[in-house]
Amino acid sequence: MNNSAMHRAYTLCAVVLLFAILFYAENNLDTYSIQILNLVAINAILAVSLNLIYGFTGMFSLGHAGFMAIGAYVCTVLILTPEQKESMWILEAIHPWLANLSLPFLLAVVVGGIAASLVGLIIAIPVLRLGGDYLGIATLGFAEIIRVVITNAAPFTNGSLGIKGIPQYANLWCNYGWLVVTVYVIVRLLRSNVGNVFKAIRDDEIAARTMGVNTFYYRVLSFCVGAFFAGVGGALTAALISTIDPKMFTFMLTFNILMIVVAGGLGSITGSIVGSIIITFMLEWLRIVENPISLGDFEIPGIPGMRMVIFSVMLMCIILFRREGLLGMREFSWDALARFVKNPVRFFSRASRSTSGASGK
Amino acid sequence: MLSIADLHVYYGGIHAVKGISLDIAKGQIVTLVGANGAGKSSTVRAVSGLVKSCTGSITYEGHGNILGKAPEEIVRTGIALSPEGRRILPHLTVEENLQLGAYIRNDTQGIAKDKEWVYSLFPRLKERAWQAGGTLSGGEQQMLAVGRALMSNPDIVMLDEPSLGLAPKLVNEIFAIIKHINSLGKTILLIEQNAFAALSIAHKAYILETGTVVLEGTGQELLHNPEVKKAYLGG
Amino acid sequence: MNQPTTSLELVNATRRFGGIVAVNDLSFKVPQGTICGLIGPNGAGKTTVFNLISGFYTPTSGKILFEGEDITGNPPHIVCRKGIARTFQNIRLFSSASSLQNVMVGAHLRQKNPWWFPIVPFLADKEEKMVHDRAHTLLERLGLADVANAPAGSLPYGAQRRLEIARALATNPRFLLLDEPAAGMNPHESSDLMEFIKNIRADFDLTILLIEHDMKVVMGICSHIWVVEYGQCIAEGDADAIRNNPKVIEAYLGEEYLQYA
Amino acid sequence: MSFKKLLAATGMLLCMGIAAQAAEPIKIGVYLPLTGQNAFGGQLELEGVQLAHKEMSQVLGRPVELVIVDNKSDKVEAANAVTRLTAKDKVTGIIGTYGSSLAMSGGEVAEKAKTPVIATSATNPLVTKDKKYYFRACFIDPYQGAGAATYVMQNLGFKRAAVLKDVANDYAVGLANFFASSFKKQGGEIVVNLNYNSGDQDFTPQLTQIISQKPDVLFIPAYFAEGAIIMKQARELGATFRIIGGDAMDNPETVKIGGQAVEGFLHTTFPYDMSMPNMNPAAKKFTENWKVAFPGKDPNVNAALGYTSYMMFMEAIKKANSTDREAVTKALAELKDFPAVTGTLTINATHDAEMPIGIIEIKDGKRVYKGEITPKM
Amino acid sequence: MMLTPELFIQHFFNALALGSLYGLIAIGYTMVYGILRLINFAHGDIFMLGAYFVFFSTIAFMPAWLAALLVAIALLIMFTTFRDKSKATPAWYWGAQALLLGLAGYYGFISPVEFQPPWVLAVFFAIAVTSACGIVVDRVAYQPLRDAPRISALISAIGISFLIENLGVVVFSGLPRAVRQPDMLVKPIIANISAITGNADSVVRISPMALIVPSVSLLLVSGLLWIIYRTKPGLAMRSISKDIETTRLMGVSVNKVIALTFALGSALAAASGIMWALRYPQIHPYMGVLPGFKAFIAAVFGGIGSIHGAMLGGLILGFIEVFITATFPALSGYRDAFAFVLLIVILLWKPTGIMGARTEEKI
Repeated sequence: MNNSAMHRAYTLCAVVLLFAILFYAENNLDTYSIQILNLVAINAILAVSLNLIYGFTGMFSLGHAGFMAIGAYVCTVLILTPEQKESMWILEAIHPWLANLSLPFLLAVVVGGIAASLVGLIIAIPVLRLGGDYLGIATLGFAEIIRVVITNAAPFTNGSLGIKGIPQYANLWCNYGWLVVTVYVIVRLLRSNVGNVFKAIRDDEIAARTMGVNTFYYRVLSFCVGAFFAGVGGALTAALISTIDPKMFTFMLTFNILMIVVAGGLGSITGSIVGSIIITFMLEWLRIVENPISLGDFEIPGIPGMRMVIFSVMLMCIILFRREGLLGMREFSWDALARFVKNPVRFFSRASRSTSGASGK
Repeated sequence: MLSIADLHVYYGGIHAVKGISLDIAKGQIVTLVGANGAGKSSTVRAVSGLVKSCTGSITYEGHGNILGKAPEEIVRTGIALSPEGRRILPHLTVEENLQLGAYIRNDTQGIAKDKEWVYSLFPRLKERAWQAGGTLSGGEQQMLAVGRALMSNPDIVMLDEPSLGLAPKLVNEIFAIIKHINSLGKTILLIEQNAFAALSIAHKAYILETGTVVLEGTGQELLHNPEVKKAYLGG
Repeated sequence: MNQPTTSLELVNATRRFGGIVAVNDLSFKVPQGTICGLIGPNGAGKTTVFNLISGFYTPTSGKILFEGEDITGNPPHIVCRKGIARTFQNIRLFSSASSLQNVMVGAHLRQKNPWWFPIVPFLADKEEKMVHDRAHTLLERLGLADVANAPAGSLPYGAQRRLEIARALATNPRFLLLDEPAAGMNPHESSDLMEFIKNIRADFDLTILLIEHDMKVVMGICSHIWVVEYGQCIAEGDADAIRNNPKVIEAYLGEEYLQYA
Repeated sequence: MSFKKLLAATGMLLCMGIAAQAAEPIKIGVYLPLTGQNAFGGQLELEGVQLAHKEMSQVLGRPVELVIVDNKSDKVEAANAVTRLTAKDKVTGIIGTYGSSLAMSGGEVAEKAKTPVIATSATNPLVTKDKKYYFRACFIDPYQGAGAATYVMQNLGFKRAAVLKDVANDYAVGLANFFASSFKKQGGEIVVNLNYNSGDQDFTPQLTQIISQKPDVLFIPAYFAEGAIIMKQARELGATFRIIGGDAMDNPETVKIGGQAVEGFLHTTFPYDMSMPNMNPAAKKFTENWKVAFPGKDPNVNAALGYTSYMMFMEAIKKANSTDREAVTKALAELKDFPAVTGTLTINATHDAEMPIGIIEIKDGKRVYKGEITPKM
Repeated sequence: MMLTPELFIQHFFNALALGSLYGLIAIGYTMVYGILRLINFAHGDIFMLGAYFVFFSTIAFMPAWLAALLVAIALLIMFTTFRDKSKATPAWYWGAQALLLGLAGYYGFISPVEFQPPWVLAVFFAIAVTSACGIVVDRVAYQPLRDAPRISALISAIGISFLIENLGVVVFSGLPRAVRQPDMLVKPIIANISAITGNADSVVRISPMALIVPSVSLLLVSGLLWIIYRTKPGLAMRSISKDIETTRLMGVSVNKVIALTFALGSALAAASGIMWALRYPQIHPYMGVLPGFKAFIAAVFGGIGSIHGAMLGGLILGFIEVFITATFPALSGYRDAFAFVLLIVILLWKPTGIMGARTEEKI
């Protein structure tokens, strides 16, 4: 117990350190770096929430973009001023119910998350009876239905014109604050016996049922918690880039998040965070290939579009050479860090054989 | 003809076969007997190339050490396996299952001849030639599995639990046919839980327990061994 | 409780899959506090019986009574809640979780906290600790304390079997179904297992029904044995009665045995 | 190679480096969809920008450097791209982008970074709305929609129009809407207004429906490739009505894809086409340079807009005589009667380029510039 | 809205054509899924490649030597993949190789004329090269991951799909291109159906492609079914889809059969890509995304793993899309949503699709 108290203290210190770094970043880095840092946080929120659903509970869900869309739209409609709404809905007037609704940003994000989670519940009850790939396809279908409905429901969403001029509340503090909340909630859940139940359902649903676990209830629970944070992530995205439209939330977005989750390591929260850092940075860093690179006299002309080519090759390399993802199912823990500091070589040779981490208290 | 030396098989963390050595002479019926999980199936799976992590050596006359070869290569050397649980392809017809058994062969006439031969061994299969494998009864499926293994015209036939789940009458039938096949010159490696039936037709037998050979001898020797009787009746 | 009461009862249970009758009009009564055995050749329908009892299959016809209560058609997790736990023929552990976590999942059933308690600091700690300790105690009782934090999938075979039993015990059952607990064990291990099963029966006040191929085990610990073939009960009685029943010998050991025996 | 020669070479390189340092380049950022669903638009416009850059690679005695950034047809990427250009590359101004929704997300960033941007062909009115730093080299959808409606009404005398639009495309929805409202205001009737979704290639059910309503004219605010296919399928189904489209239909490829079916097709566009009579000098120069740079490829209006945007920046930098972003912004806002490829161009109060609307008709497989109209708003 | 007989007939043929195209693509998904349990996301892009290759070979956009080289490489890949290594190389193999080299040489260096083959040759060219691409995709992205977790292969599939699309943008440019249509395919067939309606001027106009597409599809699918149900490799394919281990025990080299599956699936995708390009004569590097996605949905509700099911699913999807839009024009914006609603309803009703086999997990 003493050990665990110390670990808690460490974790607290790490969070304080994180915010100290943010404070430094906010005052010293340019907006570009801050933008990327913000995206890392949002991607991490999305990846961690998808990992809860897929990596820890074993439900192949491809509905994340749909939940994000709901979170983003609900939050946006709640934080826009009535004047903005009136001037923005140029095709069809905004529905009178929504015209005067207004909530503070933080509350709006939470409501966005709750809305996503409610939709998640409505979807979960019929489709969670399906298993494996069929579940993935059905959730993908639902996400697309959500998108089509948003496109066509102009009085509520302004249709394909989207919404712009959303106040940019999602600064570093907000995004990383939510990331900490997301990780805290999900890690607390996973470390408790509820988490053990989730993992049990993933490993062997039949055995879990035999152990008296109402697997349907827990699957729905995991799905809705994941959907909640996906909604939050969507709301933050909206408030970060200040404009949304239905085309942002296609299945490609879900694939991007899935890519982060799998590349980081399915079933590893640390992996999801590392994955979102690496993939977000890699995408931006690769922009160099699109501009001419001069090596002395010799100049390689920049090829437009080359960035995505190299990105896909790198993604495939990660999967082909580290098929379990960068971290596998390993998780960060202070003990693991201590082992790593003492002997890095041995750490990796040992860690690759066994999974360490979330082991009770 | 086939000799296995110090074979170890691992599944994940489980050490299923712990250093088994066997010798199979040409034209014999050799049987491996033992309880569930004794390592019988793992042994023949290793011979067939179906298990990845195994050590030791499997020397096959004329082919050297065949350990580590892919299953499709092993069949071509003349070793066929009728796997545990029959593994009939349920959506293919009996005819097609047999055709598949002859996949490595290109001699249309030879295949046709062997098919007739298999049908003559198991007349009931002929009646059901155009029925899907999955609709056959357990016994018929077992016959089909044995017949399919024969279709590749192998020198060594390995039969993994051919009596599994069959009515006693059928068990007798199957064992009679195994004896008959052997009399036609095929070497047979037979795996059985039904110890007494197996021992009674075997030239040579090995008794396995938790991955090691605990007894070996001719079939008749073991049949009258009190240890065996005790082990199988819990006396 | 002096009179032996019936713990579990199958009444004319039948289960068909398509045209195949896996369990055919099977009836038996397991008396409270005993260890009973179900034997028969592979494919005779023994595991189907277990699946019927534990709620994975609903009987096509017939009834299943547990302590007098009709549990026919209840889903598995409800059956487990009523006090019936089981193990599986081919071990089904949560292989990536640690042994401790495996047992904790079993103990989850008796937890009362709502799911969101763990999120709030300290709120769930008491119950979590209780579950944790209970799981640990069980692991200790079953001699698995030193592998508590190892992933279940990496344990040796015997330990996995025991862990599966530990997990089943964590649900606090009154009735335990063991599907081939001695499979893959050598004679030494299986004689240990016999002691072990007897002990847990006494310690946890259980009724146990087991499927087993190892005759030594079955004959050694079962007070009552049913022999199943083609989904039907062909013989029943104590070890001696079964051992000398010609029908059993024919079905189970093969006709040839008669010639040589 | 002797040591001396090597030394000399190194020295020369160093000198060159110093010389280059002396005249530090002026950076102009370009953010366009070079990959993703709108890649075609981005690539067309990029060619125009690059052509202009080749033509005028120096201003105020300093070289101009283009920093090209792909926005992947994705809003988040567009925001990233503009952030990068403003914060990391510290560009003087930005050109971009094709696609109004992308421009809206980039615009928000540019506004904060106080960096002037010229949209190439983002025609949604919301793009420059309430923006100090966003300009455009094109006109806006309400204006174009009204233009198309006016032309249909007054020049062609049609009273019954049908609309077929991509409901998932902001450009199409906006333009269709403005066309319809203007058409109705002028006394016309929209007999049927149908939708499809981005990526659809089979329009037969919608077209069959439209044909059965017997309109005089069908308005399709589509991209050129799908527009050409719509026309093809319409003619196959026996449609005899006229078809009219918007600026996104303006591409030489339209005729190639549509073949016979695009005969008689009309579309509104920015007032430039290689077939236009009495071209202004700027347009002539653009056309000639294009033919040299891309032999065998016809110039298109998107490239012309890319070209114009670049030239607008050069003009503004010259006028401001500085690369200060504020000064350039001010100069852009005051840009008046600038001789651009698309005619004499003036930036109005809402930062849109005021210019007449060109009308192009396809006749005998050739594009014919029919003239210009200026609708009353 | 009421459907008149004329409209109904027109819609019917258009739906049939659209549905057959979806069906042909869906077959590729279903074959690969049936064997590898892998959603081959790159399949839509293979379809795109098919359309591009036929475009190149009819427009002579590609230098002749490159075209010839591509065919040579394609055939080489196929020969080496399917060659029986345990036997001596047959003479026909060397003959074919020599012929290829000769052709490549002829087109590349000797022939003064442009490489503008007749349609039949162009189609052959496109199908051969596309099939080879399918095999290469399998080799590069999936074969190394055969025993990896399925999700790794799925991400690899997404990766290779991105790669093909983006390479397409770089190599082909993102600009949509026009495909040359032979005149005979453009002129609609006009039929008078007054005999049915009793109305003298009831006329039906059908595009020739709307007739050609279903017939060619029927032909191709029959050919495929023949391969699968009447030949030895087909037997192996059917067998692999149920039990890889047993199939290997019978001496089947699984990788070869899987390569063949990819080749056949890709050939069908190429065929549908070609017909798609002829019916909707524009191509661009992202053209495969949406049809691929929809075809996949079609494969799922037909029952993934079943070839009949894939074709049926494609047809159902085509009919739904056309007839929903035709009968409820007001809902035309929701056209895509209907496919998904149908998908979910079917999955809830029959969790493995209309013609999918039910699999029960053994406990």
